[in-house]
Amino acid sequence: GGGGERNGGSEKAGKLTVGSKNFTENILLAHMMAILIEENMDIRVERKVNLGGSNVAWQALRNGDIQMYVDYSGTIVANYYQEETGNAEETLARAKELVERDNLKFLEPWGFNNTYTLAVKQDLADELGLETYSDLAKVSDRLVIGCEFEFLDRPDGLPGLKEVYGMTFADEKGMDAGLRYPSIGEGKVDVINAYATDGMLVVHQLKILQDDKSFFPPYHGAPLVRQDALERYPGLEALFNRLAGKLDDVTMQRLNAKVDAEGLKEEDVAREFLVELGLIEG
Amino acid sequence: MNRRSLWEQIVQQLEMRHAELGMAVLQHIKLVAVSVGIAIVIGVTLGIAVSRFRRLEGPVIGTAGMLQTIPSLALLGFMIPLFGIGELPSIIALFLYSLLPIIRNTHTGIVSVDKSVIEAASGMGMTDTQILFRIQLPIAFPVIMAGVRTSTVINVGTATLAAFIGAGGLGDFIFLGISRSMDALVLIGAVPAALLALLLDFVLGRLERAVTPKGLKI
Amino acid sequence: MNRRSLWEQIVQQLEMRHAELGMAVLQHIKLVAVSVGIAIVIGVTLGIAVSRFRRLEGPVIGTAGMLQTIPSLALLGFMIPLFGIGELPSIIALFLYSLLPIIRNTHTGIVSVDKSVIEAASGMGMTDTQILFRIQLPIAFPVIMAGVRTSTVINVGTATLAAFIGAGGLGDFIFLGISRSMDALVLIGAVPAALLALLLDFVLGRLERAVTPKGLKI
Amino acid sequence: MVVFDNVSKTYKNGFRSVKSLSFRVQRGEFLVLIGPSGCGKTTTLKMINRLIPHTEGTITVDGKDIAKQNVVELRRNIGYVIQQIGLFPHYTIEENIALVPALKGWDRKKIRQRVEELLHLVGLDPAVFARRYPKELSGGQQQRVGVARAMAADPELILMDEPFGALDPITREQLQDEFLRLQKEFRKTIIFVTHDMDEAIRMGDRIAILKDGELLQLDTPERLLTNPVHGFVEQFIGKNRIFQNPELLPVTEVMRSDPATISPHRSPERAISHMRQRHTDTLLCVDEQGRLLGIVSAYDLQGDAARIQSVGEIMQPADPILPLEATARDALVKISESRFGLIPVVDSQGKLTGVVTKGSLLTVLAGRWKEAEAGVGS
Amino acid sequence: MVVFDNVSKTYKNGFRSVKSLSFRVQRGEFLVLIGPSGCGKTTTLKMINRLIPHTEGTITVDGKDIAKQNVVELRRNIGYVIQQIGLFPHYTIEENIALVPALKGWDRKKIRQRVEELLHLVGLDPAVFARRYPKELSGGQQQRVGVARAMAADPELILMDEPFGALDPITREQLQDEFLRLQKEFRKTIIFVTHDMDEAIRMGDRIAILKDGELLQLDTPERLLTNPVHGFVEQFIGKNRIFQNPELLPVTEVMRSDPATISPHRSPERAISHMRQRHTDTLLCVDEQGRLLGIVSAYDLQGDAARIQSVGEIMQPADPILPLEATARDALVKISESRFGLIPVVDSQGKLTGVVTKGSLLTVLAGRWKEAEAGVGS
Ligand SMILES: Nc1ncnc2c1ncn2[C@@H]1O[C@H](COP(=O)(O)OP(=O)(O)OP(=O)(O)O)[C@@H](O)[C@H]1O
Ligand SMILES: Nc1ncnc2c1ncn2[C@@H]1O[C@H](COP(=O)(O)OP(=O)(O)OP(=O)(O)O)[C@@H](O)[C@H]1O
Ligand SMILES: [Mg+2]
Ligand SMILES: [Mg+2]
Repeated sequence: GGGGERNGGSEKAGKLTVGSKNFTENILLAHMMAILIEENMDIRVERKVNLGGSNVAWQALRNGDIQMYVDYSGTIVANYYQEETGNAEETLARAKELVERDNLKFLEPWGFNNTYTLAVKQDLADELGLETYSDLAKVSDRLVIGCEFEFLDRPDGLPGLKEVYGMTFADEKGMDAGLRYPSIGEGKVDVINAYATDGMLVVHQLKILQDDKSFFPPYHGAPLVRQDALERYPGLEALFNRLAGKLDDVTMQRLNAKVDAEGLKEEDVAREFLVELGLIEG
Repeated sequence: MNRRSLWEQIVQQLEMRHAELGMAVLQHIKLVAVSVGIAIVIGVTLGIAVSRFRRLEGPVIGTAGMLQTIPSLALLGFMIPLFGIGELPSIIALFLYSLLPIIRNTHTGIVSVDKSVIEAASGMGMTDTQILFRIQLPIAFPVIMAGVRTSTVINVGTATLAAFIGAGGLGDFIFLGISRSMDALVLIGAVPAALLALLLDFVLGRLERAVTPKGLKI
Repeated sequence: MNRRSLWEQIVQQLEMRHAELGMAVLQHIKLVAVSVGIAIVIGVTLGIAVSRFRRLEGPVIGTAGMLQTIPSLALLGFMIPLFGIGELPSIIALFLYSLLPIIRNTHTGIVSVDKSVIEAASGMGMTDTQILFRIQLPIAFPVIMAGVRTSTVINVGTATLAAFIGAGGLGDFIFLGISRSMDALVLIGAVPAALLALLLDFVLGRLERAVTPKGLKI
Repeated sequence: MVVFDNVSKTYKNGFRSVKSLSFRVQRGEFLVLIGPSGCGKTTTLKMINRLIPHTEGTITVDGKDIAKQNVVELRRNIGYVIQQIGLFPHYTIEENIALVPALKGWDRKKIRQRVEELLHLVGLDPAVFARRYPKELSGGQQQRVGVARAMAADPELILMDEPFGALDPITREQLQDEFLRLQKEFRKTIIFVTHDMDEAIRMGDRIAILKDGELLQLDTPERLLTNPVHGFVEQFIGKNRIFQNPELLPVTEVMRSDPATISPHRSPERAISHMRQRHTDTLLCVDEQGRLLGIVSAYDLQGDAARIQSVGEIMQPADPILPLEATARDALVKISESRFGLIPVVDSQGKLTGVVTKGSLLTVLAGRWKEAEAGVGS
Repeated sequence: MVVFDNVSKTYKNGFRSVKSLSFRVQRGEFLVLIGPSGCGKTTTLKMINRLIPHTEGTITVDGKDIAKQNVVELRRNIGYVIQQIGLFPHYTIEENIALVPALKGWDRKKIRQRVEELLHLVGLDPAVFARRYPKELSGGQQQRVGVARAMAADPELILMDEPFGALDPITREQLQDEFLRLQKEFRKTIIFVTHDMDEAIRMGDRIAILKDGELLQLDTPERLLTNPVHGFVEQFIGKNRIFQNPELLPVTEVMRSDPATISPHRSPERAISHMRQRHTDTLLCVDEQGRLLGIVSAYDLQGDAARIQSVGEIMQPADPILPLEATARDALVKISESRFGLIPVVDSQGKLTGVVTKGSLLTVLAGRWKEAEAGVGS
């Protein structure tokens, strides 16, 4: 980045580190944050993208190894602070409140809700006429579900689903997030848990089923930033808020798919989108 | 963030999950035992082959080494189309990861046997095979066992990765704990794994001592 | 699912990411070199200590073994509060994972040296330290090097995990590839890692041959 | 049984340790290889069982070129005692010896018997040693186990590389005796490396002397001792060897071949003047064919000279006498029994060929001793 | 320098390989340990430098109890030749020898010189062997390097365990000579294990004979040979040892102590009758104090008897003669020079104490030979 002069050097030169978790969307969003800073402020940005999971990013942030990354309201409430989640507004408010304890700030959500969902192969859905979770529950005793470990265990994951919808899968396989898609692709499992904005859904032609009883909590994504960074660089919060509400689920899915399916570089996709929005110059 | 102390959490989790934990330990042992068992057979065989035919050394040890560099997730991923998910691909992956120390130490152990002993043996008309089984392998036994024990212990650690591909074992607890930031869960998985490694190493050590002929002991 | 052939994808990714790839390779080498370097120093020292004071054998080799069982994610996770993220914790973790084969083979190599040679050496009044450095270590050198080479090769594989903790290296490519099911990305990371392992093993083999005294060669 | 034809060995560093060796060992023969340290004895031995490949020439065992034979087959029928002993450290003494018979598929009982038999043969009590490990034995005990092991499967041909080098003379002699007995009894062919000339002389049907990889002489011990073809051979045998081994020296070497003789028909006066002339006080009486009849001494003559006509009347029977094949040792042993201080030597027809006197014996023996003394400085 | 006081060694399996050994080795002394295989020689040697800890008694070196001494210190000043040779396989010959001097901090040039010197001493050409590795040497060559290595740093006390066991007689004798020379010149204390009695006799100031871990006799070679205190010692020495080593037999053992003598003042007639009486043809002339004056022979007498008054007039000077300290070997060598076939033996005052004749020599030598022969069967 070299847009320092554009701001007339009003900011004292410094350094910020942007982190991300290890999935496409989070990496894309990290690049967006980084590019925004680079193009608008006289700050050197270091990218520590692709950290090994929520936990690593979360700890790195609190340590000060990174100053910001994008996290999700539900994750903050349920995972980091292990509290009950509520509806979208409640959860968001609670998340904002909670992170203040750790001298962090959860900024305005950028619009998408990367919530959990369940997906099946399109042809299986056609064959069994699956549209909703309730449809799935009826045939679930014939199906095998593959999901991340945490989904298998969290009360707001599979255990809760089984309770609310009365699902009883023939087998439940916990596995690494990255292996869910090849597993369903090769027909080794029938159902997987997915995120609503996953680009891989497009790649593998999976059908997302409807959460007809609104079981899953909301996962609205927004930058999670250290207070001290915000104080040191006062323009930062406003800069990120320019993206608030600009990224809906479909847009996010489209961007993710550019990386996952077309194999484009995360940074390029991020930059292109920011240009598209007119937030930076092309 | 910890409203309960770590110890309380561990007790709570253990109450909830002790049955699963028992299953996971058994499953872990099974994964390790089967994969190391096969690795010993194949690894020792390859080690022998390599020490017999020196030109095999590069290819065999090189391949075993390259296998080590493939990250487990990648290896497991490549295996899904071939072997699906669950135990089978896990065992195959664990087996592949266990080969190198066994092959290398078998090879080194065999070629380090005192030349005059080999000369005496071949001078009395023992075939290469007889020399191998009756002289070289027994004398190289401590070095080979060093490889096997290293391999087994590493394998207990690697076997946690079976969780990635739905084969269960102690990795389920550990990775769940990691992704949920629950140190209690991580410990519930990691401590038995460490104990298991110690136990297996101890058992192998005993076995080594029992099988090593008295004449070779220090 | 692949609209482009694997080869085309690889070419495309390489075009886009070749600069990063070069950096990643260098970073990977750095991680491996530093961690293995430290592991050789500490591991050989511990191996020596263990062969000198036999009662240390259990604790030292046991601890090194237990370290192996801690899954890298857990180990890295535990390290963040202590060392943060990035190179330092990665190198520490890689170092810890590299110890076992080096310690164990150093120990085995030293105790396998022919008794009459040791007797001659101590009979001529060499101190234990002199015997160690001038007799035992040189003669045990091939066995120790087997451990070092095993360790290095495994380390090249393990070093991919540094990606989890923001230390870069080839793991970045591999894990991105895995989470996106992009074999091209996986290969772009895995192939250089495998080649690196082969290269390091080859270099160490050359070194071993160059340093092994002519009198010990077969 | 073993034939070397122009065999050479050149090591990789260009060093030629064995040079154009040609010799032939008969079935049932005991051949000793001897020579200074580094002369190529071990190399020669190891080329026979192909532990060291020869680089030129051909070696045949039992008529078959060893280079064209299956190497295991070849070695299976050759016992081998390695110079470095090379016991298997992980096997007990018993197991070390039992190994080849077990590989040959002997049944357990037979193996057990054989092991006991061999341990007794090499002077180790099975009750004490059978279950020990090699490191629990002394150097000489280990060496003996090595010998027992080589003989375990009763091979036709045995190669032995300094097999008794670490043994004290008593144990060594016992083993040598046992070995010779066995070899003669079962007609084993043995090629035996030693650096001990006494052992070579004692054991060898023939002895090959090597130096710098070359065969200097291959001959029976007797011919080697009396007829060394080369200065080095002589030196190597040792100048005082004969003195130490009078049984190797033919009596002809210590006798005078011009004994003072007389016909029994001669007068006593004639005899006395003959004695004075010859500076002797005994004369040997012989008939016309030169056959020995008896002995006349000056003392007897002085007493009876007046009373008799011919010396035949007071002639005493010659006893002891020695045949031509006798050795200096026989002469040594018998000379003190002799009343006259001399022993006539006769051929198979009874013809007198010489006489051994104390003087002639001592002259030869002491003469060799003096040579040896002179040789020390050189 | 080295003192054993009631030293025993019991192995873990309960076997007692050395039993209550007590002896004392003087500075500058060459002590040989000898005995049958497995008698405890190596054990005894290794207890001195604490390679094997003794289980009872005390051993002192240079007045200090070795058990209380720093073990490295102790060994640094003791050279040690191990029975198994034990060369360092990863070092060249040169490096093997240079190791201890290097550890002691000698400067490079001195070490280099020392290595060359030692290689020459043990008969290996530095140009050929210095840069070879142990495995490229023959067994005997390796053994010699082991000896050179033990001597490298010029220790006061050297322990040698069968150091020449793999050497041929010529090389061995050269080394023995060099060693004796060095030892006498630099007053080294050497404890030397061998199983070769000839070597023991040749090298040892004193010889200790061990059997089953017990010390049977510790004595000078001469006393051991002439005065074995134990049947086993005698057997071990070998009955025909004396015959093979006439230099070990005092001349008094082969002389007659009642020579026929005569005063030079006596008449020739008296001399002739004395000769007849004593069955001899030579008389030794002695004065009143018994001092030897010369020799009278029957031949001389017979020619001149009429012409002279006393035998003194035709008495010949006695030459050769032997002193009392002479050995049978001297007698053997000189007897053939003697005109009269005899050698008078005189004490330091010139008094005649005996006479060696061919007969007396042969009787003794052949007598021992016959004993040996009788002994073979037993
Ligand atoms: N580790 C051991 N355990 C039990 N007995 C042993 C052990 N080592 C040696 N011995 C026994 O101790 C005795 C003495 O052994 P040592 O090596 O001193 O004999 P040696 O006199 O040197 O014999 P050699 O001339 O054959 O070398 C032998 O009978 C041997 O069997
Ligand atoms: N690998 C080798 N490379 C070069 N030269 C060698 C090698 N092995 C042996 N030699 C040389 O070959 C010669 C013959 O060796 P060999 O072992 O046959 O001697 P040897 O007659 O058995 O002697 P010894 O009585 O000392 O055992 C020696 O001079 C030795 O230095
Ligand atoms: Mg040899
Ligand atoms: Mg010994």
